[in-house]
Amino acid sequence: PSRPRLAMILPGVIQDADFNAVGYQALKEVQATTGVQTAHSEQVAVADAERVAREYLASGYGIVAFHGGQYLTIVQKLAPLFPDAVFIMESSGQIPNLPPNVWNIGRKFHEGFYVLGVLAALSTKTNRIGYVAGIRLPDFVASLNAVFQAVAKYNPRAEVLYTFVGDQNDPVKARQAAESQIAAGVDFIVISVNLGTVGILEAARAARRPVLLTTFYTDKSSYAPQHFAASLLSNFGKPYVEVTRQILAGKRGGYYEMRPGSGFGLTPPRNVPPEVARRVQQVWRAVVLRQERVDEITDRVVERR
Amino acid sequence: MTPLVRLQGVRKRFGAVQALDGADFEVAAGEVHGLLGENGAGKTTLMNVLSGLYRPDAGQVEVDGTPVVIRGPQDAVRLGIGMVHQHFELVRHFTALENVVLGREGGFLLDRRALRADVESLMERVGLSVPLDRPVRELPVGVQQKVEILKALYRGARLLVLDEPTTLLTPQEVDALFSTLRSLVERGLGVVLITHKIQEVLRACDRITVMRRGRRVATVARAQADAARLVEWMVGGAPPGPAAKEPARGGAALLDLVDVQVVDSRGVVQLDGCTLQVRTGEIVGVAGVSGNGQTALAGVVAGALAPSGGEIRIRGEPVRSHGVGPRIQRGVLWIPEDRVREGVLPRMTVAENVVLGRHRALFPPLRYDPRRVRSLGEAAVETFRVVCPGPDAPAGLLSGGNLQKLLAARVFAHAQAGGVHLLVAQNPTRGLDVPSTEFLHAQLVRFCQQGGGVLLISEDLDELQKLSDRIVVLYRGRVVAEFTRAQFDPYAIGRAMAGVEVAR
Amino acid sequence: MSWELLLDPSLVRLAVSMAVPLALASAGELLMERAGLLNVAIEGIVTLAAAGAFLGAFASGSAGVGLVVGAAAGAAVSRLLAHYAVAWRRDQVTVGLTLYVLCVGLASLLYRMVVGVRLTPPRVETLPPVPLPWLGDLPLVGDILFRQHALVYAAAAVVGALHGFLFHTSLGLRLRAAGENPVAADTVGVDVFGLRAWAALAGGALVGLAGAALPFTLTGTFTEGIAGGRGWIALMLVIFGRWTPLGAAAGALLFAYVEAFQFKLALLSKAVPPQFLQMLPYAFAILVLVRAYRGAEAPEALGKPYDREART
Amino acid sequence: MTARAVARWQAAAPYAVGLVAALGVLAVLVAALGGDAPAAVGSLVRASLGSAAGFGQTLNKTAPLLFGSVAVILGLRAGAFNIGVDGQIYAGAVAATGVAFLAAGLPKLLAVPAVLVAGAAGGALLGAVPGLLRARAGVSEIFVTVMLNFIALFFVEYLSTGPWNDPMAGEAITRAVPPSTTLPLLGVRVGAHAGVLLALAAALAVWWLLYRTVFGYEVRAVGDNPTAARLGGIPVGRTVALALVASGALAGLAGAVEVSGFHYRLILGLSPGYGVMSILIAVLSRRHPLVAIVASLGFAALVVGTDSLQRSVGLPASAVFVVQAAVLLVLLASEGLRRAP
Ligand SMILES: Nc1ncnc2c1ncn2[C@@H]1O[C@H](COP(=O)(O)OP(=O)(O)OP(=O)(O)O)[C@@H](O)[C@H]1O
Ligand SMILES: Nc1ncnc2c1ncn2[C@@H]1O[C@H](COP(=O)(O)OP(=O)(O)OP(=O)(O)O)[C@@H](O)[C@H]1O
Ligand SMILES: [Mg+2]
Ligand SMILES: [Mg+2]
Repeated sequence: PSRPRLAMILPGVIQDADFNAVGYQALKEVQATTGVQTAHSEQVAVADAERVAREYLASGYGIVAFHGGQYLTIVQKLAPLFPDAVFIMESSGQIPNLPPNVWNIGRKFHEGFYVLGVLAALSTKTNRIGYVAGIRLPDFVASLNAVFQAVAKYNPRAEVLYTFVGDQNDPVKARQAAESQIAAGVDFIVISVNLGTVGILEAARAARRPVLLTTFYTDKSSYAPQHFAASLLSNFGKPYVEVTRQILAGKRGGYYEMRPGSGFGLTPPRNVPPEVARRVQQVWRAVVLRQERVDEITDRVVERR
Repeated sequence: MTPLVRLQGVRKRFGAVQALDGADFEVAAGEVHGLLGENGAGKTTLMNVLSGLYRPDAGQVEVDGTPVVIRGPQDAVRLGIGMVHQHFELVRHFTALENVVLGREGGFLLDRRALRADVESLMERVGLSVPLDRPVRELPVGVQQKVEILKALYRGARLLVLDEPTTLLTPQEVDALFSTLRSLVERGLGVVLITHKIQEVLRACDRITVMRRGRRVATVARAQADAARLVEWMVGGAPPGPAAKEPARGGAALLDLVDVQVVDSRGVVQLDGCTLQVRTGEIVGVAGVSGNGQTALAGVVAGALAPSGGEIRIRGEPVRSHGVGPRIQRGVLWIPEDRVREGVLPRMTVAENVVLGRHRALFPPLRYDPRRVRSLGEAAVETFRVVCPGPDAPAGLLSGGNLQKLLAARVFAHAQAGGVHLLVAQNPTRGLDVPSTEFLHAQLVRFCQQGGGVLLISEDLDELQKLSDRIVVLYRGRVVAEFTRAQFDPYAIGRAMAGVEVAR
Repeated sequence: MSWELLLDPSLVRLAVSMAVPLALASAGELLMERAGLLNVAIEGIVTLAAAGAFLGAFASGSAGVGLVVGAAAGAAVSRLLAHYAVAWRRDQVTVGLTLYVLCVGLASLLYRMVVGVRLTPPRVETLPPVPLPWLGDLPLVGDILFRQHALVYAAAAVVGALHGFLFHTSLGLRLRAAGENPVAADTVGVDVFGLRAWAALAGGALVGLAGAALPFTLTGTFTEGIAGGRGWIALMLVIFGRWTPLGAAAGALLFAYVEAFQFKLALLSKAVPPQFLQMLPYAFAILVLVRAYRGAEAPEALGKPYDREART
Repeated sequence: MTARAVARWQAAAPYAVGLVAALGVLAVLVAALGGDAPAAVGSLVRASLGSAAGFGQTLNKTAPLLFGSVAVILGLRAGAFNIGVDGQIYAGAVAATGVAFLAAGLPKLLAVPAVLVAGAAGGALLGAVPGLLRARAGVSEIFVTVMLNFIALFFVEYLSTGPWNDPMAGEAITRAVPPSTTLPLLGVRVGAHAGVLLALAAALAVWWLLYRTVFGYEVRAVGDNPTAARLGGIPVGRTVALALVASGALAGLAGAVEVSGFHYRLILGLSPGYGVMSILIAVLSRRHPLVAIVASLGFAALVVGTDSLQRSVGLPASAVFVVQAAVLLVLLASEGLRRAP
């Protein structure tokens, strides 16, 4: 038969220069490298995703990809109903008992955040590190715990102050949280909000003492070159291309893990002493090779000193 | 002489109702022109066309002999037409002063002190006085009526239209108003006066136009007019004779107020130790200048207000629980004073309005029956000759007098069904035409004959004297005088109303 | 919890700046509501104006142009609302919510059309602080109030001027009359329709300015959902302030303060799940209102289409 | 045909004209944005009504909208503006999910009603707060319901990321509810669940309540003129409060139905603006619960249909919003133009 077409469903708009933009990039990459024809629907609420997916299936798309973990139920529901189609979905890790026609991409953010934590631990002068998150998602709890783990190991005197602002994309709330942290003495903030990031960048600019930041998903250094330390990049293209290839080769289900070295990258650290940058790159490689182990604790915050 | 304003062949239709059916009307400078007609005849509609509120379907308007097109009230104001609305159009959250000066404040900044001085001197000149700094919503409707009149006078229009301005004024205030109107027309203004009180028309007007069913029936000079002819023109036949009330024969006590005190939400004492009694078969009239506690008296008897002191007994039993609902259950009904704000459910049908208050007694909770409501409404509309397209029409569309009839129909339909003992009626005939007034009076009398009692609160001394077995006078929240039928004397009552000490 | 924490000057300083979009938007909404127009498109207008302001500044390189574009966008949308509501007597809530959807879509669409899909989006410079001569040097207060960006001073001026306009000028009296009882105003020759249209233009411009304040004072860029419910909050602040500009502005400060304070608190009280702290400003607002409320004072004709010939 | 029926058809006429005009506007917009206009119109109709699966999804979308709009209508009839439908949907969803977890052992015949009742109770509870505050302290229900929306959302975030979180999903969603607590499907391939039937029943029940019970009469009276209603012996505060409680219960049912019929979990984002859409539908329906049935279906079809334009002609999501709003604006304008002086 002819090559299947691939449709991607994204939770936000693709011009967000963030999570959705990298998803869209992955889609373009799939098209460019595998020749599979693609389409996408953006800003699809969970409540609408099933409908949109069914529309794609009805109009002949053989592969439907969901960019985000919130679509789990829908995949579980639709996969048995459409056994001829293949579904791709994302989650924190390998989901047990998925139907055979589902590809599961597990994202291990926390391993990357561990390295950002090391960078923070080695760079802070006030020994106060901030962590600004949005919704208290398990991924971000795990990432926070990884930062604690890193700080406990690389700079036990440093303290981590963290805030969950309740919204991944509200720059105003993120800024308020960051300002409170800066006022409390923080000089390095690990960011795990999405669009909220711009608010934190403004907080750093407005601060009276230098504040360094890390971001994730995309490289945001151009926003605030002097405040920018590093970014944990997500290249969803890698897993998506790989999974698509496997599907084309006839493997209709499976698990792909995104982690440092496979889908997550680190921009070279900036605005930090060269020895710090070198040390951080070392740790990155160690994490990639699983020589340095990062705990995955998703259900509670474990503060280590 | 060209008339100041001439309306010709004006037609206006609202849905199924032909409110104006080729109406003609004219008013000259230098005259007070009375406009008469049954409730729903189209008087207000015609004047609304003149003041730019309604666009006519057909017809011409001439001012000073030249045809004009009035596209909106602003045009009318520019042409010098001012209007006192039947249902006052006041901004309830504004003070009386702000209402009076609205639209003619002069200057960019609001100079309240200067404006206040202006209005005070106006009040002095025309003999109407209102508290200027209180929000209008806190004023009794009688006072609101005065604000509305002051508002129109303040504007200094060339033509002043007054739509039933006197329904809530005391005789003295009516006199003052009429002499003001007289001095205005002597200065060359024109005045249109709408009223249902034939005596007022005969007293104050130079010419009189009678309307019926949206058309002019006749225009006559005062010299050629007499009461009987005017009424005949209005109704198109002979009106029913007045109702006669036989004196009550001292029945059992229905209502006792002992030393009742009411303090309103602002802490102002409204009733200050009020004591009175109503017995079965009796109509007790309450006279008083608007604002002396009439509203509080009605409210406390009907359950809308809780007394802060004293005792209320209904048929000998002291009442403990207040609220209108419990009071209705004990057989106390109320015709409130402000029909638009307190009486009508404007978007519900006429029939649904008729059953209000009785609905709980009529239907089990889960068995509301719209067909039954409709037939009750139909009967009430028929009995009270409420002019409306039918029982299914939204009540808010009715003319002022017909709204008033609707409120009366509501309580009397309820009374007919039984279990009603006491009626609190506040200005129940306000704005009713002559036949309707007579009909309502007859209903009141019949209610008493069947063993009910009435507390009749009215601004109209004639009405009080005609119907009451006793009249009590309310002054500053207390009963300061009481008159039995034999002692009725307008001057004595008037003195008591003014607070001049009278022996009880 | 210590007083020092509650009265942390940096917290207050931030709250003042955060209150600016809320105060401006509620002032604009209030002006419209006083004239009888309920503008429930406000959240959308804030979003559209933020996009417009950002794109204007991005394209021209000038913050001033951006501010003008933001205000103009707000004025235009509100004027459209007024046209539906006044000339066509459509239900204001229906039209408002529809315009809300339109604005949110349009904001995003314009951004996509101008900026496109990029991984590193552009940004504009945020407004610098402008210390006021000698006031800015006052101890404590100077730093909190008088070393802020220009929009803080502008918002304060707007609130004061609006108060004066509404309650101490003839036009203000007429405008309020149009919102309370349009028949009463109309019949004495007040141009109800015209006043409502003007109130929509001016009020809409203020709401637009509030939207523009977001990129220019807080984020430096436009992001999806930048309004983050602040339009709705501004709508609530009008009720909170009982339809007075000073009351609404006080509410804006209070709300911004509690919101900022909550993040401070979050750093200290780790035992409480963060979501419960995030509820604080909203719960607090209800509590304050319950204590302070004595009867609604909404303009009586608010939200009602005015039809001269309708009797109900 | 009776005069009333004629009047009704005449009232419907501008909508028909508007609909045609709206399709025209749509075509123009799509063409302006570089799309294929005829394809767009075709896709719009097919996606929403033209296929069984499409129609099934339209029905699924109709369910929460109909619940929500009759909830708003009930409040409006009592003179209270319930802006809290979103919050109440979430409250209902929370209660339904909680009870579903507890009801794991029960047979479906008991478990499903228990879940629905819980949803209604959850919504009612959230509706009771503005109800009581308005009745007792005269506090604006608009204000309170909006604030409660925010609060409810944070509470759902707490549950879905905290105690009830499904750790594998990595998102703010809870574990799945037991299969014994879920609503039956109307057709497996179609994918419509029984929720739309419940919503239909709710709309009919609201109609019955408003027009065939004494309470309904009192609600309408209070909404029309509270002062006159009070002087007619109606306990105004209590009536408004009860109406808001019932309104909350209806919205809560929407939440329960979304959980047990559609998501099988509590999800942050369960209500993508259903509150706003419900208000829109309620007002467009002129506050009539039976009209709301048609309007909800029409609105769902509009959303579903225009949304398909992303897929069929590649419009960005934002353009879809613009198209939706434009369609409504044209509808409103066509109605407005007819009645303009
Ligand atoms: N989202 C992104 N935004 C910007 N640049 C990116 C993004 N994703 C990837 N890159 C660029 O591509 C490079 C490779 O990314 P990728 O995630 O594939 O790295 P990796 O998997 O760690 O590398 P490898 O597997 O080749 O060792 C990154 O170092 C970065 O420069
Ligand atoms: N805006 C309107 N909408 C619908 N019907 C109306 C409207 N205005 C007046 N009517 C109808 O037109 C008729 C004439 O009403 P109008 O108010 O002019 O009577 P009126 O002579 O002033 O009576 P009244 O003495 O009772 O005040 C009535 O049947 C009334 O119901
Ligand atoms: Mg993960
Ligand atoms: Mg009249």
